Amino acid sequence: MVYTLCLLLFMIGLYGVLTQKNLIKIIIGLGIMEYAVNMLLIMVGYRHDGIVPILDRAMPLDEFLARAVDPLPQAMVLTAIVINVAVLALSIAIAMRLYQKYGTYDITEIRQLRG
Amino acid sequence: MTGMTVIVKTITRWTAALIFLYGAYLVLYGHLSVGGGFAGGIILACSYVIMILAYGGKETIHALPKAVAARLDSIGALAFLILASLGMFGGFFFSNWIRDIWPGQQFRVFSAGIIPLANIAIALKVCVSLFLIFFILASLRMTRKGDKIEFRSEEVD
Amino acid sequence: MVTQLLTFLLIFMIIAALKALMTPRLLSAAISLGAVGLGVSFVFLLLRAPDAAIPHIVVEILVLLLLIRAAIRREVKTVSGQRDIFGAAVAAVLLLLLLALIVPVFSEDLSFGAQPVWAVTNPQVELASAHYLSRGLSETGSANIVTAVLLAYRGYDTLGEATVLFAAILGALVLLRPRARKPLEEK
Amino acid sequence: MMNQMHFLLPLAIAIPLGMGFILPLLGRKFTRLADVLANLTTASLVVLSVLLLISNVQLGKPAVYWFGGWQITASGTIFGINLVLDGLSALMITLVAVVSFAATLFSSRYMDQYTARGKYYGLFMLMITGMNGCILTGDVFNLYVFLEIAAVSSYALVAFGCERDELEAAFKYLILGCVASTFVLLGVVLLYAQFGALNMAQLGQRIASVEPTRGSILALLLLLSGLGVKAALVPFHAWLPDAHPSAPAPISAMLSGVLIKAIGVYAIIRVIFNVYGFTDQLGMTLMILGTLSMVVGVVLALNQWDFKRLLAYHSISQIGYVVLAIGLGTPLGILAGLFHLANHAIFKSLLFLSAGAVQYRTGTRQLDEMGGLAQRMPSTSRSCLVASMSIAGVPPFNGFFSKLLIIIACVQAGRWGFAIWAVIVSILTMASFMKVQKYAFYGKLKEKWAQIREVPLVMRYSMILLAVLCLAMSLLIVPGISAAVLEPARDALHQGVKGYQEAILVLLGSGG
Repeated sequence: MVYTLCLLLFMIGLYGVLTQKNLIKIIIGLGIMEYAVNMLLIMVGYRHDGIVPILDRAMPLDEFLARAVDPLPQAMVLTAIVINVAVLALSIAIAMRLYQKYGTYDITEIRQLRG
Repeated sequence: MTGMTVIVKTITRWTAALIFLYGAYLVLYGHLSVGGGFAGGIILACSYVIMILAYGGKETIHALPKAVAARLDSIGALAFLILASLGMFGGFFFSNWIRDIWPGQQFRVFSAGIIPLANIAIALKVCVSLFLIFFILASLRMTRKGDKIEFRSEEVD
Repeated sequence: MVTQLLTFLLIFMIIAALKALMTPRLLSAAISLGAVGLGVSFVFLLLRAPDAAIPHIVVEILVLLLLIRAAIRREVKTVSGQRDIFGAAVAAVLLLLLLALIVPVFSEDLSFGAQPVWAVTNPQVELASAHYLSRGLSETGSANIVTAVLLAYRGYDTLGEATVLFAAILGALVLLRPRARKPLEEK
Repeated sequence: MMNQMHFLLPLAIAIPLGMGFILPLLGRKFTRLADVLANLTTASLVVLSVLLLISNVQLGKPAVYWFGGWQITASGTIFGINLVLDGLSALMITLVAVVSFAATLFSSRYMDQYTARGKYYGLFMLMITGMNGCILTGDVFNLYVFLEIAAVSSYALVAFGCERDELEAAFKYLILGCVASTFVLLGVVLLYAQFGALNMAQLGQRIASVEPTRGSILALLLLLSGLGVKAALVPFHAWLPDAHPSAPAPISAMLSGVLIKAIGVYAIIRVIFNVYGFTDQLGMTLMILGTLSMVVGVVLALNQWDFKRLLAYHSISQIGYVVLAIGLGTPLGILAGLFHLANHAIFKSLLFLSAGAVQYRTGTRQLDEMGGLAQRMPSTSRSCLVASMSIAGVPPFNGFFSKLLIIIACVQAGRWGFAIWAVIVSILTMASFMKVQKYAFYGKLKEKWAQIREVPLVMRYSMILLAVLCLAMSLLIVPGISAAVLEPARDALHQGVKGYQEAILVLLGSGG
């Protein structure tokens, strides 16, 4: 169920990227897609009744091993988050430059390349 | 961008300092508790961002000029790369050679060899990067003159 | 309990995402994206990933600020022009088909909150994540296993990711330079 | 000595990465210094990659490097990231290094018309880093990360001139590229969720140990569609004809010459041959995609009058050849495909550089506005002629041999239909390039071009270097030379999953 909803969110983002006509809205759609994938990654790493994968002195190692959630997806998500923010920033920069050139964010008016 | 009122500025000065401290804590204790270079670095960037929001770009740029920030950005990234390359002393890139020499005690700050150092490098890099992203995108001026849109950032290099 | 909360959060996020795409006003679209991002942070916290939740919420705020300040404060406030209803419908149908294709794989083959499928059938093999958990502290000295993975075991990934950020900044600096071309000087 | 060479492996990433961080620091005053440093970097990469190529031949087996020394454990768990150098990756990094050397050489004068030289070279170096990282890595998540490095820097480089069409092309490229990357990441997540591993060899082992499940097939489809966008195979090619012509010429050369191969085709064949294992259905899929790209690309190229856009469509078409040949799955097919891939890297980058040289002097990309340029720009014209004959498949240039091999491989495998398509496309390609030569370089010199001069010396050198390579690479067909360069690359793929796993999972118990 949770996976289904998460994938639905992914598809909503993709739908936005495919159908929106406004640069900012396309970027927003892209953001939604990326959020959905990040969440999926964390969900994959979750274990029932899990605890945070940070050791402290009070916790015996056996219990920690049995209960801690998977740390690898969390590290991957951190990487993915930074990549996403980088890409979003770059896309906003391009969108702003386009706005400066065309005076609009509407993609139907930004059409020079054809063929 | 001009600044906001005096009240906002005063409160911002205090909160920015607190946020900065919290970010620094996250960086330094990243290997022992929640946090780490990224979380800390981003929060450090946040303290600059609220300063931009409250004081306006002109004043913040005195605190950290764009050219200096761009340089720090390179230096932070380079520091991490050099740290990784120094691992060659331990035989491999990214090998934790400091820890081989000086293992330290578990659950103490000085216990993880290059990890705290790498955290600091990453934090510097991430902080400056996000500050720069925010600064160059938010401080951009676009003014419409007839059909043409003028376009300039506050500092030209 | 976690599952119910998660479902609730996800439905909230789906509504926010739909709102972000449907609303004609750019400002409310950006704020709706912020709501989705907030939901993501809560999900991270709920699923025991505070290390991801803290950066995510801060990054989310920054992106929201960027979208609002850098993009919305222009003359364009709303989306103009008519929508291409036919194209949108086709896209929606195609995506729903794709969803119908993917969903069974995820919801039937993977079970939420369990080990990877392969590990259940091959319990004798130690997975990489089990190795991190059991030996992370002794091998790297970092009690925070996520940090250990990020900076020791997979430090190379982290270097790569810092590089992506660097490339994006460099790209933004390059794109927003006031003058891109200059006349050629003959020598 | 030679079998210790794989300790140099991380340098292929560290050198351009370090320079990528340093070069943006150089401001306006140090433009020439930036040129020199960038050229030195790429030259050192050429040396390094040739060393690695030689060491790979001498070692005779893949070399593996584990970051941080986190090697495979006794129980067989892989928890670190590794770099793998086998015949194929050695060939690819050599190609990247050679083409980027030519491109930096060309840039050192061509980029005079743009500002921000240091940042340009910085992005350039980061793009090389991303490609080398993709080529050498043995880990799927790491592949995604380096894919993004290469992609993000190429988005910025496409928009480098900040003109209207460049920005538009870059935005389109960015959006499609990001969607593609997200698909790749989704595929990686799905693989991890099922198999709990990220290392390619380990994944391959675990995928083979169970019956093909829906999950693993879906993950493959996601990876293929994501990487297919990067490789601009036909249903996913929409961004390429805009993005490649819009970039500055040296960047177009890099994008068409190596980027779509390093992060697209190479990643696809790595996943198919070394992780999943080649099957007939997969081969058929590749062949159909390849033929489609081949035909659609060349047909769209026929009525183009924009020089660079025409070249971009031909890139799609030539990539189709590569994918078709590799999809055959026979030893000869794979060999021919890789040979063509290498050749295409050289002649397509040369073509883009010469288009750039023409644009540098005349300021136009429209073929019908040119004419008779051979009289005024003899070196450019001659190198362009060499490249045109290579791509059109005229003997004795390299393109002829690889196309011939592809057609022979098709016939040998009994795929007559595909062979016929390959021949037809080859004829159409030749027609298209005869048009280019006729309108751009031969015919009557137009009045307005009477005063133009040949491009500066370094730009000429870089084109001549590639033109010589166009001829020299024909030698790769000679058995002895082929055994040193192409056959190890072929074997890396043809030995499939088994060979790859043996190199990483078994040998590495002992050292490395």
